[in-house]
Parts: sequence; C-alpha cells; structure tokens
Amino acid sequence: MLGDDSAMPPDLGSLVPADAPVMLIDPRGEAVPHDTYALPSGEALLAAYGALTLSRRVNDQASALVRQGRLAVYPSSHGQEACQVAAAQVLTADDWLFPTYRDTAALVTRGLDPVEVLVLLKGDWHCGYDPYAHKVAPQATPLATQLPHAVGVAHAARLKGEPTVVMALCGDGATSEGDFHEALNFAAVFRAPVVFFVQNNQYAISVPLARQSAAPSLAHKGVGYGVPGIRVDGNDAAALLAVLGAAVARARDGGGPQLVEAHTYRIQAHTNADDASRYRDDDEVGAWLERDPVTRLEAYLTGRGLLTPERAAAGARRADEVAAAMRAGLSRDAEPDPDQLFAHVYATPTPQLVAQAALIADELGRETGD
Amino acid sequence: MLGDDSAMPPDLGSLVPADAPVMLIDPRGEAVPHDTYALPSGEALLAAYGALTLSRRVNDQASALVRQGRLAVYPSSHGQEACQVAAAQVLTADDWLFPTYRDTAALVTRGLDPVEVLVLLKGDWHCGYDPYAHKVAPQATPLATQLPHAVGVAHAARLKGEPTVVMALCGDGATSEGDFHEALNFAAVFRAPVVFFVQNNQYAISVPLARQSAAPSLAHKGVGYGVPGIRVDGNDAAALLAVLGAAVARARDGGGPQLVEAHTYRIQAHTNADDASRYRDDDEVGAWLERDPVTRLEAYLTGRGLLTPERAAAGARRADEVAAAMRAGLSRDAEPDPDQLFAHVYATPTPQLVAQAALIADELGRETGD
Amino acid sequence: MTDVEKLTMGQALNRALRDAMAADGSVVVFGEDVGPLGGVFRITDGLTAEFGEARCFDTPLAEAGIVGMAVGMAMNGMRPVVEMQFDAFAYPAFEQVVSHVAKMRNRTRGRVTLPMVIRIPYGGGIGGVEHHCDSSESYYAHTPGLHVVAPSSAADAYGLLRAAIDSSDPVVFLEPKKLYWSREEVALDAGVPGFGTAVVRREGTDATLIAYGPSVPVALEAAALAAQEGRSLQVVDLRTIVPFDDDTVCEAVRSTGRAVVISEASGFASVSSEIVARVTERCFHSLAAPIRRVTGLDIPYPPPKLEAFHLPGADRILDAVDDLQWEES
Amino acid sequence: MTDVEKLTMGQALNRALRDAMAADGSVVVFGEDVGPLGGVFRITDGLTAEFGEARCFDTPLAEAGIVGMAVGMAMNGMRPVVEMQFDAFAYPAFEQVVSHVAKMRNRTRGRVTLPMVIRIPYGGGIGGVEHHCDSSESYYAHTPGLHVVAPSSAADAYGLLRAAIDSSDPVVFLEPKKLYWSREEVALDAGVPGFGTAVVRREGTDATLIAYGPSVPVALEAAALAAQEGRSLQVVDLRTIVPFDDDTVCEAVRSTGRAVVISEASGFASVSSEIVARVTERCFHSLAAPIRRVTGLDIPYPPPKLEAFHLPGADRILDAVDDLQWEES
Ligand SMILES: Cc1ncc(C[n+]2csc(CCOP(=O)(O)OP(=O)(O)O)c2C)c(N)n1
Ligand SMILES: Cc1ncc(C[n+]2csc(CCOP(=O)(O)OP(=O)(O)O)c2C)c(N)n1
Ligand SMILES: [Mg+2]
Ligand SMILES: [Mg+2]
Repeated sequence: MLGDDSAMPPDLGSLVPADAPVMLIDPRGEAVPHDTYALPSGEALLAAYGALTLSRRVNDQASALVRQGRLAVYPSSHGQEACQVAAAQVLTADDWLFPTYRDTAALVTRGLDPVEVLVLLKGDWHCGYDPYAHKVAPQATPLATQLPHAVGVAHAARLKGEPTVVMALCGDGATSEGDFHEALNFAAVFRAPVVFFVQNNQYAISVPLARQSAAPSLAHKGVGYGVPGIRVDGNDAAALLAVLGAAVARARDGGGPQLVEAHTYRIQAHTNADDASRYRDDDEVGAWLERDPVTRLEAYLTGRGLLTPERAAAGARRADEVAAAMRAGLSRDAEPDPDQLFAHVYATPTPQLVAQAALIADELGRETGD
Repeated sequence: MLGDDSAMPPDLGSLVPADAPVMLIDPRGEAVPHDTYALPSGEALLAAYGALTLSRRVNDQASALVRQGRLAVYPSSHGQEACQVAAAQVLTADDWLFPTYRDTAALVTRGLDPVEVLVLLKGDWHCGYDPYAHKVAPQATPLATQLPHAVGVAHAARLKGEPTVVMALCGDGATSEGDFHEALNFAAVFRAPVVFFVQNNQYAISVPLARQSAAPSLAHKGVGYGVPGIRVDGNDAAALLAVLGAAVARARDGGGPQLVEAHTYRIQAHTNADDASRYRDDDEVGAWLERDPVTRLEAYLTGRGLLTPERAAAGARRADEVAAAMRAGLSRDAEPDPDQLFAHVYATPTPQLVAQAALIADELGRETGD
Repeated sequence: MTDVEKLTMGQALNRALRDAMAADGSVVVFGEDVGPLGGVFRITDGLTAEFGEARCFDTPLAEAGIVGMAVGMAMNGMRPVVEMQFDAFAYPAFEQVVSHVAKMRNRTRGRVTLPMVIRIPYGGGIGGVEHHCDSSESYYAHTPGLHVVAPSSAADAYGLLRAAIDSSDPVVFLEPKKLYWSREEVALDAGVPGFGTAVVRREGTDATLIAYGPSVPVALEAAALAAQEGRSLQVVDLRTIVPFDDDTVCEAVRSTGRAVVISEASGFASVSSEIVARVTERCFHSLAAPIRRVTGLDIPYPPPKLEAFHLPGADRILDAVDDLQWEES
Repeated sequence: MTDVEKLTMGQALNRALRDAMAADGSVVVFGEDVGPLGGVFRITDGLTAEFGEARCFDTPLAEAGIVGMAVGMAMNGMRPVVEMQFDAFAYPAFEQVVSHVAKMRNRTRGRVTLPMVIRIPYGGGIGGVEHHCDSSESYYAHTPGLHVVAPSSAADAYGLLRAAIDSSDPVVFLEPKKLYWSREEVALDAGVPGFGTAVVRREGTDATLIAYGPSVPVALEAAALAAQEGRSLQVVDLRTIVPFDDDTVCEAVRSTGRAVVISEASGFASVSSEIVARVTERCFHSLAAPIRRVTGLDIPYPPPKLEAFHLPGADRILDAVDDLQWEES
C-alpha cells in the first residue's frame, strides 16, 4: 500500500558493514584470504605499487617545497596514499573523480601533472588544471560540499544514458557536515552511480574520531540512507582496489551508491601550519608507521617475486623525474596578471567589472609609467 | 589504541530498530502483547484519551476557523494526534518540548492555551506564548532547524546538572535536511538527553516517503550516529506512551539520545492551502481512517470498561469549552501596534531603529490627525 | 504577427519553463514539490506530465542538496532550474551558492561554467508567516559571480526567465510572490531581453523613482497619485540588479535631479544602499537633494497583521518625494 | 594604576575569553579545534586546560550544528562563544544565523534572548587560499537582529569582545585575521566600551577616511602618507558596524566636507554602500564632492598571488582622496 511504509522490510544484511575492515594483505605483506573479495591481479598490484611510490614521492617533495617557501601550504596524505591510488585506479577515463585538498595523490594517479595540481597551494590560482581534461573536479576546500556535486554529475550521466561512475572523496571529519547527509540521501533516492569514499585518517585537524562520531563505524552511516557500507583497511592497496573496484562495478551496473570507509592514518600534521604534538602522541604515529601502505605492498610483491629490482628502479626513476619536474615547475614564478581577476567572473564581464579592470590597469600603467 | 578505530565493536543490536513497529493496541482496540513494552496504566491511557479527544477537537476547530477566514492557515495534525499527545504526556514539567508548525496538539496537551498557540497562524505575532512558561520552544517553521537547539538545551542542562530531557519533534521530510544529521550527531557525541521523535506521516507536502528516503526505515538513521532507533505505531497511543516514556527515562538516566519513528498519516492536506488530490488517492486516506488513533483507544478503553460514559461526557464538555474559547479568542482582533515592530529586535533599540520608529509614529500621527 | 497572450506572472513563468524545456533538452527542473504538485505556487504545473519525470522531478527535502546537485548536473552538460520553496528556505543552500555556484567559473578560469537558475519566490505582501516573506536579494547581489534578476511584470517574467535559462552563468531569479497573480499581455515571441538593461516604466520630469521587482507597481502607483497632485515622477525598473544598468539609471536621475530608491528589503547594507551610493557617486552635481530611500525597516519581517507598516507604500514614497528639498530649487 | 600589557590582537582576544570565563561561569566556548589545539589561530589557547572540558570543547565538524547548539545553550542559561574556523566556513550556519540567531528575541517578544557570540576570523591579506579570506560582514550587517563588530586594534579587540560576551543579544564578532599578530599596549581594566561608538583615530581637516576592522591600519597609513604631502586626513574607525554611530561619523564628515569609505569587502550592496548612502543622506549639503569608496573588487576573493590588487591599499586610498574634486573648492 502506497503511503504506508511500516511494513517495509529492513533489508539490513546488504547495508551493514562487516565487523572487520576488508584486508587482503596484512601489514607484514602476507596475503590473507577473504570470503568476498579476491586479491587483484599481479599487474594491478604492480601498477598500484608504481603509483604508490610516486605518490609518496609527490607528498614528500611537496612538503619539502613548503619548507623551502615555494609552496604556501600542503596537506600531506603521507600514509594515506593507498586510498588515493586505489580510488583513481579503479576508474575508467569516462568516470569522474571528486577530490578534496588532501587528495593530490589521487589526482597524480589519475594522470594530472602535479605542477598543475599544486597551482592552488602555490597561490597562483584556485584550480590549476582543466577539470574536463581528466574528469577531475576542482579540489574542494569547504568540507563535504563536493559530495552533492558528485551526485549531480552522476545523475546527469544516468539521464544521458552514459556509463559514468563518480568517485567522491571526503575525510572522517567531513562526514559530520550536513552536505554529507544530503548527498548520500540524494544519491540513494536517485540511485545515482556514486561511490562515496571516506578516508578515515582518525583526525579532523586536532579532533579525533571519537569526538566526531559515536557510530560503530563511519561505514554504518550508509544504513540510514539505504546505502551499503563497507569498511576496508586503508593501508592495504590490494583490499582497496578490490573493494572500490567492486563498488564502482556495482554502481555502473545500476546498483546505486555505496559508502566505503577506509581506516588509515594521517602521518604528518594536518598541514605544515599545524602542530600535531598538541593533540597526539608520537607512539600513536609510530604504531601506524608500521602499517605503512608502501612497504606493505612492496613486501608482498617482493615476496611473490613480482616486483623485480628493474621494475623498482624504473619506478624510482619515474618518481625522481616527477619530483624534479615539481621542483622546476614550482620555482617558476609567473608574473601575476591582474586581467585574470576580471576575465572569469562571468562569461561577459559586467560593465561594473569592466570599469574596475580599467581602474586597475590605470594604476598599473601609472606605476610602470605607461 | 587511540587513533585506531578499525576494531571498534559494532554494537548493532542496540541500535537497529525491530522489524515491526511497536504496537500495544491493534486497530480494532485489542491489546497485543509485546516482549519489551508493557501496556501503560489505565490511568495514563485515560489521560491520553482525554488529550486525544481534545486535540482532535482543536485540530478540527482550527481548520474550521481557517474556512471562516479567522485563521490564515492551519497545518492540521488530524490523524497524528496520538503521537503529539504521547510526546507531551511523557514529559515532566522540567523537560523541554521542541515542536514544529504541525504540533499544536502537543502544545495543547502540554497545557498551552490554543489561542496563544494560534497567534502565529492568526498572523498577530511569530510566537504567542512564553516559551519558558511551559518549556516549549517556539514552533519551528524552517525544517529541522530546531533540532540542534534541542541538543543545546539538553547539553546545557547536563552541564548544569539538571535532570531535563528534551523532546524534539520533526517530520519525515525534515529528516533529509542537514540539520537533522548534525543534531543527531552532536547529541550522540555529547550523549545529550534528547529524544528525537519523527512523525512519519508519509508525506512532505506532496512528496511521499519513497522519494524522501531509500532507508529501510527512518528509525534506521540512528545507526549512523550510534543512536538507538525505534519504530512505533503512530496511531497507537499506548505504544507511543510506552516507547517515548522509555526513551525519556533512558535519556534521563544518562543513556543518551534516541530516535523514535512513528508511522502515522496526515489525514488532511498539508495545510488548507494545499490540494492533496494532486498527489494521493482517497483510497489511501480511507485505509488510514480505519486506523484512527482516537477510535482505537476509545475501543480499547470502552472494551475494558475504563472509559465510562460520564468520563467520556466530561471529556467532550472540556473539548467543547476549549473550542468555544478558541472561537472567542480568535475572533478578537487586537489593534496592531507598530511599536512592537521595534521593541524586540534588540534589548536596547539601535539609534537606527529609534529613528525608524519615530518615522512610523509620525506617519500614523498624521493619519489619525494627532 | 506576434503571439500575445494575457497571462498572470505565475503563468508567464510556467510558460517560460515549458518553452525553454521544449527548446532545449538539457533544461531540467527540480526541487521540493515541483513534480506532480506543480510547486506550491504552481509555477511548474504540468511540466512532469509534459516532459516526463526525468526532466521535472521532486527531490528529497534539502536545499543545499538541491543546489549542490544542480552544480553537478550543470558540470555534466545540463541546464538545471531549481526552485527554493520560499526565500528563507534558500538559506540552507547559502554555502553552496556563495562558495560554489558563484565561484566555479572563476575558480576554473572559465573551464567549468554553471548555466543554472535558482528560482526563489521572494518578498512579502501576501500575509505569509515568518520565513515566508524575506527579501534576500542583497545577500546574492553582494556575492560576485551571480546574476540577480527580479522581474516586475508578467512579460518581463517570461522574457527574463528565458534569458536566465539561456545564460551560461548562474542566475538567482527572484520572483516577487505578491505579483504571481497580476495579469497582463505577454508577447511570447518578443525575444529575450539582455541582462543589465533597466527600463523607464513611466516618464516624468520632477523626480525619479528607482525600483525593482515587487516595488515597481508600488512606485507606479505613487507616480500616478503624484500626477494628480501635479508632480511628474519618472519610474525606472532595474529588472536586473546584477548586472546593474548605470547608464539608464543615471541618465534618468540626471534628467530630474532628484531620486527615491524603493525596495522591500531592510535598508541597511542592501541593494538600495548600493543604488544610492553609486548613483550619488555618478550624479552628485546633478542632484538637488540627497537621494532618499523607502525600504523595509531594519527589523525581522513582521507578522501578517503588521506587514503593512514594514512595506514601502505609495504614501511613504510620496512623503519621501516631498522631502526632496523642493523649496530650495 | 591600570593593568596595561603589551599584547597582540590574538593574545588580547584570548585574554578577553579567559577573563570573561573567569568572571562568569555561564560563558562556554566551543567549535572546531578550539579545545586542546587552542584553535587554528590559538585564540582559545589554554582555555580547556584552565577551565575544563565542560567550558571549552571541540565539537563535531558542522557549523550549523555549532551555531544551532549555541542557540539552545543560550536558551538554557549559558553564554556561548563559538568559533567559525574561517569566514567562508560560517556559511553552512547561515540559515541558523539569519532565521534563528537574529530573530529569536523578536519572535518571542523578548522572552527568549540569545546572549551568544559568533567569532569569525575574517578578511584577507594573509595569503590564504580560496574560502579563507572572505569579508562577510555585509551578509550579517544586512540581517536585522544581529550586532556586528569588527575591532581594528588589540585594545579594542579585548574591550569589544568583553562587551560582546556581556551583551544580551547575539553578536557576530569579526576578527581581522591579518591583524592577529599586530601588537600594542592594552589596558585590561579600561572598562567595556559601549557598542555603537565609533572613534576618531586620527584628527584631520581636509577629508575623512571611514574604515573598520582590517582597513583601519591601512587608512592610518594613507593618512600618514598624505600628511607628508601636506594633506590632512581624518580617520574614523567604526568599531561596530551594527549599531552604526551616525553622530560621530557625520560630525567627522561635516567637519571636512569630503570622505572616502574603505573596506576589504566587495563594494556592491555592502556595508560600504550603506556608509556612503547614509552619510550622504545626512551630510549632503556639507559635501564638496561625492563620497568615494575604496573597496575590494566585485570578484571572488583572488588567489594569494593576486590579492594585492584586490585589497584597498594606501595608494588607492590616496588616489580616491585626490579625486575628491579639490580644484572646485
Ligand atoms: C565547511 C568547512 N568547515 C571547516 C573547514 C576547515 N577545515 C579544513 S580541513 C578540516 C578538517 C577536515 O577533517 P577531515 O574531513 O577528517 O579530512 P582530513 O583533513 O583529515 O583529510 C577543517 C575543520 C573547512 N575546510 N570547511
Ligand atoms: C528549510 C525548509 N525548507 C522548506 C520548507 C517548506 N515546507 C514547509 S513544510 C514542508 C514539508 C515538511 O514535511 P515533513 O517534514 O514530513 O512534515 P509534515 O509537514 O508532514 O508534518 C516544506 C517543504 C520549510 N518550512 N523549511
Ligand atoms: Mg581526517
Ligand atoms: Mg510528513
């Protein structure tokens, strides 16, 4: 009977995450069997490893550039790279990625030039890349606000009959914002092909998860929307590839949205401007260092003989090249062009903006004596 | 280990609502046994019955006053009265009630004068009663915005060591708003003594529940906050008293918030201004009329010999009196007093407001020839 | 051979949506109750029936979600037209509007554009309770990156909404709800007016009334009354608040040397402040008296029984005109 | 025998919070990262340690929730002081601010009052990326029912924050983040200044610069430069935007006959528009030239490398002063 939902069967089984996060390779690099998810192919894992080492290098190079004053600020994802690599790797070229300020590694894995990505943090412009070139939205700063956008892109794709899946990233803290709620609900009601991927790195700046939520896990938030929730070891690239890959496949097949929570850790402070010693112990960081996603996958691949010294060396070379390109690209200081201030506010600048632009041009003209 | 929540035990059992809503008296007025909840005392049920008949009368009188043009608009809770009566009845005088525009019946049950309550809908002022007199917040119009306020009142009470419990009401549609999410999360994290009570009347104006949420039930939304969710038959006053009473007791004992969803139905259109025939069938309404909360409780009480003809007559008299007082109170048209416009914006009006008030006074002076 | 029909503003808006949807398959309409119900003001009446659920649909009840989803759909090739049910119920979407809708083109240097319209029934004068009568134009007009439009007539409502939907930039489209039922002849094929063109609604020589949206009919009423008393008032209708038509407004004010700005919104730090400021900056030496404002009071929107004191009425406008220091000229 | 200390504005704010919390047990501080971390700008540093978790605590990450919870706590006898981490991150709370914080007293005819303070680090000039540099005062100043305060010095920051916490009405307290590190002597026992009293920061006879918050030091810098060129500029600091001190500002402007309004916010429909409009309305015949504005451009806040073009600087102010039609006087 329409208008009476009291008998609605609570199909809970499919919504509630399992008790333990999915893990396919343990911290020592040993494969662990799993009922639902199979280990990805060696090829996929090698690709992930390449992206992981590159991402680590990009993170650390960017942090170094901040120390040298060549970047204003950098929110490093050191320790979380497996999440970001997997999020990008499971997508096709036609899919969309919606990243946050911390997801540089996902963007680099998707193929974006780190120099373009870091334009934001260098302070040259708000977004340095063309979002359509790789189907990557601008990195979102206002927390959770990108999630409804992701739903919109996905819903539009469905209306147009396109097989696009959208991967929408956010942090543990961002799950508390109203926009998280509204986005998950819209996605569920419209069965939009979105994978909501929460990198639970245990902190929102200084606020630990226990002060952020009293839920059994963040993945449990899916239940209230009718969205399946899944927990995954966020430092296990293999598990991430398997879980996110399955979620993307399900979404593409019309199965609707999923919520994936990765348990990981932010090894560095929130940004270089943050002082993490005010709110957490070194011991805690140390314990997580032992679960490092790069060494874990390396141990596995080496143990299986999949990662040859040649391959490892090639990966390191590529990381070197990218880091060098970052150093070069970010030391060039383009002459700031004030015309840019007015050129993109509207398709056609309003008369008001034209007048203001003329004013600035006049000031500059006087300065340079034109 | 702090900073690692991946092993957090999902204590789901206490969070997930049971498959069927709690029912203690069936639509024909027969008691049905329940594992957890006992039938309230005859006295409590008789009190509920008195409040129910009064509430029904207030609803129908208010609707009539709208037809006569003495009220601008009225969102009737005809059919939902059991929810509202129970929500008020389970509170002590020190508790707080946070109602919406549709919760006139809850306010009347709490002891407010319907004439004061209807000041809003008559158009005289935004809130006609003193919120502190009965610890009832102003009826909220912007959906879900009152829920964080309820959390604040509850948290302040806890900080002050007061045993206050807060009953926060909202509709099914309002659960989609970001404020619902933020309020439940805050309440859970701070273990604030709030009972969130959703009257799921199947519609948000024209939008049926199925377009509002894909969750197994709205009570399942509690899971994602670590807040126990409970479903209850919203037309069964006995079940509502039992469930809400237990939730209030638990909150008072420091057990934290709960989310209660009542399954009920909005028999009238959204307001008199709405045309429900555009989005639902008479059949649907008819089916729900058979579950009427007033006749259900009446059948039970009569069957048990608890409701004597004298008692029923006394209740009807009281309802007559209140209805008559409403007619009288709402036909008085107070002279609108423009000074009121400026008197309450700030404790001390700004010089700007003083000047504006003088301007209006001057206009009026000229009109009346003062 | 123009196609002229007599329509209320509500009907004209409905026609604009229908015609835009028929002309362009990427136009989609969504929001609260806009589907089968046709919106609480019936502006979207019949659209779901005519174009199907994919083109006009109800959403869950969450304004930030609605605007945010529109951003995403616009990013992916659609032209969303969303409805906020009442002015104050657009506030939950404020962050989406200010931090994304207004900034996406600029953020991406024109690579991502957001051709979307946010329709907001706005303003008072209908006896609505709290939160149903706000004049929120100043919030939007102050936010660079948005176009802000407020029609004052059925014909403009049609033309400007078509223009808004055609625009490649986001438009906050403010519909004066008290004018929804006002009727006039609408030329449906008159072509789409450009944004940023104010119009002189009534010629006059003594003083200029500057108004937009719901205040235009009030200004015209005041001008008609003034004419009976021998005073000739010119009435300018802004039509679009952003972009602002300095040329038309300043030319008008210079021609009379006196001006009154009229707006329902509270005056402090508002669109009406801006009009006074910018016109004075430009026309200072043509002014015989300081420009006066007749606006809503600096108070929360009052309850129905008191709204008449708050809203600019013809009398208050005429008082302000009387104050324009006539003796000195 | 005054208690004078040399403090930065950030330290002065921290002291104001500490002193208020010590003086009144109902003052509570909460928000994002305000607890153990002491806030990203360290304004709440040490408060949790000194007063305990019940008095200063972190919340989940949700601004509407923070402001909404503050409303409820204020209803129940507390004096909440909440922090929005940066200007643009207050927008999610906009509905709570406009529809409840600003309206609760009026709605209940003074029965429910909301003695609460919303602290917002605001404005630019620190090389912050997008969303971290908005000047959002106009949104709040346009909303009746709020007090809006913006200190320009450490001493005022201390006194005005104490006054804000003492106020029985809600205050939006805008902290110019670029001034957090500017240091000066602060008399901690100087008593709490009343809202609505602007102050003349520098005497001058040729023209009046009207500024508030982050723009006051810039105005003073311009005045100092002008003095070298033989032009005597007066500088008025509003201190509170709402209520507005018409008397002080108008007296100042009448004394010089010329004025420039300075503000970082985009100019259109802003507080600076209001200042021009209301001062012109009141001082029209004392003005030798129209009041000029030097404001942020009507563009989204630019990236760090370009913010210098956007922000009012001393040179631009002096250009505006030069434009005040001196030849004609
Ligand atoms: C709406 C909003 N509020 C506040 C902030 C300030 N802020 C930036 S990052 C951050 C913490 C985010 O934590 P989380 O979501 O866990 O992501 P993480 O930084 O850990 O990756 C905060 C509070 C913001 N960017 N947006
Ligand atoms: C923030 C907000 N958005 C929109 C509205 C307009 N509105 C009033 S009632 C309503 C439907 C509410 O449905 P529900 O929460 O189920 O409560 P019910 O009216 O059924 O009791 C809507 C959309 C509003 N009041 N507030
Ligand atoms: Mg985090
Ligand atoms: Mg409902």
